[in-house]
Amino acid sequence: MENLNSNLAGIGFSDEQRDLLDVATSFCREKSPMEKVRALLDDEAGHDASIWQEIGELGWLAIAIPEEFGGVGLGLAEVVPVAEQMGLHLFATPFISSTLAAQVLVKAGTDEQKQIFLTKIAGGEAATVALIEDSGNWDLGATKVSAAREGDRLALTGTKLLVCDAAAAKFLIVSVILDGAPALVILEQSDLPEGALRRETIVDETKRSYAVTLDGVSVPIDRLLDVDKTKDALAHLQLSGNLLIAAENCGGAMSVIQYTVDYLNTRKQFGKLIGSYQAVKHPTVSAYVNYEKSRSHLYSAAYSFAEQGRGEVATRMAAVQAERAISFAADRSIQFHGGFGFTYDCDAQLFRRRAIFNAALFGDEIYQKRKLAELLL
Amino acid sequence: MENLNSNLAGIGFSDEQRDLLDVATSFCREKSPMEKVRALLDDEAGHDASIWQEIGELGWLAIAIPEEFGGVGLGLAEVVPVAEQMGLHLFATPFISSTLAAQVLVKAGTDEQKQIFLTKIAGGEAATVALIEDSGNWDLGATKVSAAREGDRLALTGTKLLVCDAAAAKFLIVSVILDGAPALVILEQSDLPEGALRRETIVDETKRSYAVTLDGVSVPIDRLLDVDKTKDALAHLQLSGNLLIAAENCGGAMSVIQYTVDYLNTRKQFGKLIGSYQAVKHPTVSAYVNYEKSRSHLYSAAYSFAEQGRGEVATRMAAVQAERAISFAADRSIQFHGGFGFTYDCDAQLFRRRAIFNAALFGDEIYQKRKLAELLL
Amino acid sequence: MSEYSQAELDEYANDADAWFKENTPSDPGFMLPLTFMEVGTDQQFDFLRDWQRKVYEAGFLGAAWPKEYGGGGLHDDFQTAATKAMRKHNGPILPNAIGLNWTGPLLNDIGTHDHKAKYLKGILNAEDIWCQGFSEPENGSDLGNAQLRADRDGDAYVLNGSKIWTTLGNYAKYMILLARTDQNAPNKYAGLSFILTPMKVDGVETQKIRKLTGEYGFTQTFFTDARVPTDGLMGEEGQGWKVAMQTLEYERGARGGQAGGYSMTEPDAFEILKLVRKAQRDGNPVLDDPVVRDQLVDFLIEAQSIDLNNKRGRIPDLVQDHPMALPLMSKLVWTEFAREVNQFAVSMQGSKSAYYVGDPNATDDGIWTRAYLNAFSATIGGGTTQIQHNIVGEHVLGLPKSH
Amino acid sequence: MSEYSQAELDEYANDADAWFKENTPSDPGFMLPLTFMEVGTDQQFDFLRDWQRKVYEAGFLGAAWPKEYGGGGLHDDFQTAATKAMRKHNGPILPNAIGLNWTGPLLNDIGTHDHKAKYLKGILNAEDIWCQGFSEPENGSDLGNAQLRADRDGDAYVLNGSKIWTTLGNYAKYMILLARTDQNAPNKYAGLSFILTPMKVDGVETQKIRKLTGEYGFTQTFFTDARVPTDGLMGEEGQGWKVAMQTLEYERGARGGQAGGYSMTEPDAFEILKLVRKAQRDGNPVLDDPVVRDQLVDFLIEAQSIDLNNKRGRIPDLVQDHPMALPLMSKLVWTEFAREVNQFAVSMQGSKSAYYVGDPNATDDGIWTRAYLNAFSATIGGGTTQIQHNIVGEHVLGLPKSH
Repeated sequence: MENLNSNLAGIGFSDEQRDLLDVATSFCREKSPMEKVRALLDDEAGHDASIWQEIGELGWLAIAIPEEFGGVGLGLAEVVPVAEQMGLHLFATPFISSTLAAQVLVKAGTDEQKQIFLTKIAGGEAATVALIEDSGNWDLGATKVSAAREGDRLALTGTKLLVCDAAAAKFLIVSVILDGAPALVILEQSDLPEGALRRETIVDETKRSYAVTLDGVSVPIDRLLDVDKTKDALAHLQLSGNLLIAAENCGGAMSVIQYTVDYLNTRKQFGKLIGSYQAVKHPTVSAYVNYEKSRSHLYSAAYSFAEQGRGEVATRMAAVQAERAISFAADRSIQFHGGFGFTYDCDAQLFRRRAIFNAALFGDEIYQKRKLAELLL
Repeated sequence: MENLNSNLAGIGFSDEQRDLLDVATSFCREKSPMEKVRALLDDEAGHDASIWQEIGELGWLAIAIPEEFGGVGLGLAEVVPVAEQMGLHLFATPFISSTLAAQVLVKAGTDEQKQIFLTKIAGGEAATVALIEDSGNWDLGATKVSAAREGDRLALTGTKLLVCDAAAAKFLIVSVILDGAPALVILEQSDLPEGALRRETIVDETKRSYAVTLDGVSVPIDRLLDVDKTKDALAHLQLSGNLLIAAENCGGAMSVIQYTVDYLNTRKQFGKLIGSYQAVKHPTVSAYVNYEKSRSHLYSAAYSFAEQGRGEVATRMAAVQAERAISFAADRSIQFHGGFGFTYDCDAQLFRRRAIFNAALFGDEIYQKRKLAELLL
Repeated sequence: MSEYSQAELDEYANDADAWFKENTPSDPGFMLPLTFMEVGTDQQFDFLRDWQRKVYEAGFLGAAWPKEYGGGGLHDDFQTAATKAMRKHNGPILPNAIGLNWTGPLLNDIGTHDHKAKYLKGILNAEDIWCQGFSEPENGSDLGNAQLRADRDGDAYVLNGSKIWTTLGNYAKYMILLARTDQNAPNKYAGLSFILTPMKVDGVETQKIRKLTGEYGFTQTFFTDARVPTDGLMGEEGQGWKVAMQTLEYERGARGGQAGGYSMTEPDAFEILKLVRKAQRDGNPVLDDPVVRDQLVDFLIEAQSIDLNNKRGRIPDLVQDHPMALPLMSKLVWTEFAREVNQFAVSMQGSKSAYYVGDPNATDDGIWTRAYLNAFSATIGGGTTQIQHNIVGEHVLGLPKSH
Repeated sequence: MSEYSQAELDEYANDADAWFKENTPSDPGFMLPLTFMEVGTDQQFDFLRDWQRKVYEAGFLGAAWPKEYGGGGLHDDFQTAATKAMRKHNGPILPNAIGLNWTGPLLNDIGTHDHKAKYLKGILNAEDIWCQGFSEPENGSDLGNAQLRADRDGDAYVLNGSKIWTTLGNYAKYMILLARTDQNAPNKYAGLSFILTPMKVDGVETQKIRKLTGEYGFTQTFFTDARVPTDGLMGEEGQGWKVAMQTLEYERGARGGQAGGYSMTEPDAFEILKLVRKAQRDGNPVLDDPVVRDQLVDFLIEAQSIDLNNKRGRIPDLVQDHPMALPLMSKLVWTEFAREVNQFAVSMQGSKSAYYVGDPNATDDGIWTRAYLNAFSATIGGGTTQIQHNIVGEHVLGLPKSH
């Protein structure tokens, strides 16, 4: 019992979080209106390079990077409001990918790597992490992509899947097996031969992900992250990914609920606004209640993220609740839009697809709950 | 896949089932009006002895007993409509207990035992089965109550719980461990010393169950059922119990739904019949849809009961669906009756309590689903 | 319908079984739609139209429709046997759903000799594709409020307005149309008429609608001073609502008379099991996870519910208390099941659920995600799930109307 | 409320902690109710009344109410600290819930000096038990339709009619009463007045109502020409609806000012875990079953949701978009959670779930089944779950009214 008690987190909100929430709220609303989101669906890059540059200039990529490497020196707690507002507007950028790459470097980069690569991200360059493989294993250490020592170089073999923003990234951090143990290696875009990236057809058309073939890729040994810190870095990455995905999903849930409410307040059937029918109103309220719970979990996870034990419990709970919130809200939104909901033009589908895609990246609800059972019971 | 296909049952309905459904429908309606049910709640016996005699005279106890022992020679499929109608009217009698005792004898009784005891049940005498123990194990072979050979007698030790209708039963069939293996023993009421029966306080006030202390009880060896057939008899008993409980629950679900609908069609709030509010109407429809599914499963289970494999799958599915149907319907009925639903006078609670009690006897939904997973996946 | 001997029926059933075994096409090399609402390309349409004609010409479609109009003139039980054989051999769907399941039965029940002679055979052999024009952009659920005008001018109606969610609208030769013939009727229902309307006339244009799956399959139909003959009127002028309601009863299975076969493949526990048996999540076989097994059992129970409800519906003694209950709840139950089971199938793929139709790494070519998204066509179209609840509540349980 | 230093607060909090540690009664030898709605026997009532008086006299109840009327005159944070200590040491509930949580805050906000002087202290020390008279037999949810008549006669109202679901009605000295003072008002709301009504006068009778648990806890109250003083009027005559709505906001936590402590123990994930850790089902420890573990995680997440919602509600920057959302949904969320988690607890007992309160073999004396059945008092009383959905839908999301 004591064990459970000490594993359950509280909640708090820093001044820095508040400031970032304020600025992200208006910036994302302004830069990612739905017409823009729609226009980018068919765009090969999937994001607007000039806006991405603005984001770099705003310093958002630097938030959770230590000051000595050009960062602001805050933590992921302060990144959460930004990711939440981006999710709310389906704002397509390599922001989460780059932030995750930075987190890996913070945890396991050598001083020299930090100096070079963290500074790049802090300065606004995109990066990403390459983790998932054909096995679908969400345990980030269970990789089959391998690295072999060849003199002072590492030769890689295998394929990574679902590498978000790989084309936009200046460098990728790849999980591999080296000497029988998990390791992390930095690849620069120039290390990849032509054709190594294949854009994948994914359910979330607002995002871009790639299969990355690593056969024949070779990098200098100094691209290897500190092997003694790899395990911790991968654990941190699992939670960081879940936290930021939860933030995106939580924002998305609110957005699709508001979109639904707007329709329910304008569309009439049988002479009455459809929002007046309890069969439509009450499930919409349930969706909203889910969202509010999800937001409480999200900011609790942000608040406790760095704490041993509590942080993991809070983050996995936040991931579960946010996935549920956006999935249910978007599913009901499609339904309650009636015939229009069944069209490509109704935005509800964008959120439903987002939820499916996001669940694939760092473990879905079923996975998180199994982890929680291990932690709590 | 073939395996699954061959395990899924069909449905059919015999003329005998139809005739029994007809007569049971009117008899149960007439003999067990709600005032009678309410009056029996505080009655020590819990059922009306004269009506029980009528049931014996109707031959319902004889339905599934072979003709050579005074029975009709049909099967449990034909008992199902009777149990369903009894459930519909919360008709309190030792009918199910007696039928289950008869089934055990049919499966594992010696010729002599059948001649004596089956004939008694066919003639209208009540009997029961004593199975459950403090461990709560629903595997009927996992008993800790033991029998030891003492010359030409068996000496019993231990306590059985939740023995339904034990006070009304002329004899009880008790599962025990004998020589390290499960066995079944017939106890006559006169074998039990004073104080061996303790009436239990159970959640379903329409029913009567007893703790039966067996320490010091001794019976002649000829009360032992055929040990070679015990395993099959216990398996048959598990399914028979589930089938008849499913029938009771299915009837109960329909009853509590109709009771709810009647209220929704008379009670007004805010100037409108409360049944016109979708927040009340739609869940009531869901409850009703559950019930209809449950009835399909029930009569499929009745139809396929005797078939290896299919029979077990169909019965366990019927048990799951019926438990869900009555539980959900009664839970929502309490809620939708508003303040009145919270009173002892509202009948919804009787059905909700019934569902809880019934789930305890032969394994609840969670248990049945685990068994189904083993059978189907 | 004629008398028959069991031997005759058995022989027919055997023939059907043999024919479908022999003639059911194998994988055409492109993805076939699971329902007639998902026909998105000409390739798919042509393939299915050929298939329907073949089934008809072999004598296994419309077997119970009148012989003089192109049917088989047999007892219903023959068609039931043929459909069973089609299902057993996993035949592709029949595309002319509105004709086979709605228009045909309606014509047989209340059409004139001329109607039947003109339309029935073309429905069966898929020569004449039919579509349905009930919903309008502003009145998706509230069909009684249809505003498309049909103004009588001599022996023609002049049509102006628009219909939406027209399945196969771009392929259809005819539409069953609910139109407003009287602007001044005492109530909204009394002004409606039900008209068999040719689509290939001046002033009728269709525009494809893109579905949430990214594919096509529905159209919006625009009518601009389109002239159609008045002999397409079904029932009297002003009785369109009644006729439309009768039509919906065919759709909901509450009335019989359909030509046979099927135009949708029902959600299938077997298919899900196939997926789950091979699926890996998080590096492990899905079936190793007790929580997943438990959910799967729920779906198998529900799949059995649907199958057993259908079968019980044919045993009058077991539906005496509420004879219309099972047919009226059928659509509600299976459409929601389809949505839920496909959603479950998506989640069973673990990280692979990120992929969509077209990616080489997508499980089963991405059909599960597509099927989940497509499932909304059925929970929304033909009366939303919410409206189905009203129907069961009011028409079966006798609860008061909600509006 | 006065200024204070952190040191003062810390000292008070330490005192409270020490006091509750020392004075929280141990097992009284009979079952204590979990909520003030479940007080079923005199023994329970007397015990809880004593307890409340003790807490008050120690200075840990009403700490933030005005000193001149019996309160502590301290900042709210002091009472919060005291309540926290009470919770930490699992103190029994405080029985005078209507007084402490509804009437008291209302009097402090809009009562006259005379009202406060007369009533507040008796609320705090449990000398004067309060009950609430809003619902009527024919108007359970539709409070605005209250029909109990209050006819003015000199300086008295003459009361005729009946109120129902009166918690502690048989112990109460006063009732907050919603009555109809004007039969001819332009609308149903305008005819209502809110009256502080003595219960121990001629013409007021209470009758116990038996709950679905088999126990008692509510009464119906009958008024027959009962004369009560007009100085009990709160607000103006005809403004009763507004005052009643304000009162409900205290109940829903949407307004502050409550005296402190608690009158219900909230559903508690810890308690469920205790049960589950020791429970056996089907001969095996419940916690060995992965399906049960999965469900349990759901409940723990939900319990955390409730706790975190409460905490987030106190961080203004995190509720800017919908400031009233969390308080308005709170009742909905925790009451449904209580019902579900107790239902789960029942099923966790396996065959033991057959037993009820009073059987020696009942798990934890049968409190889980009783708690499940009692949970309906909260999903029904104080505005049903269905009405709570309307409230959140209309007042937070701005959806149109349903009726």
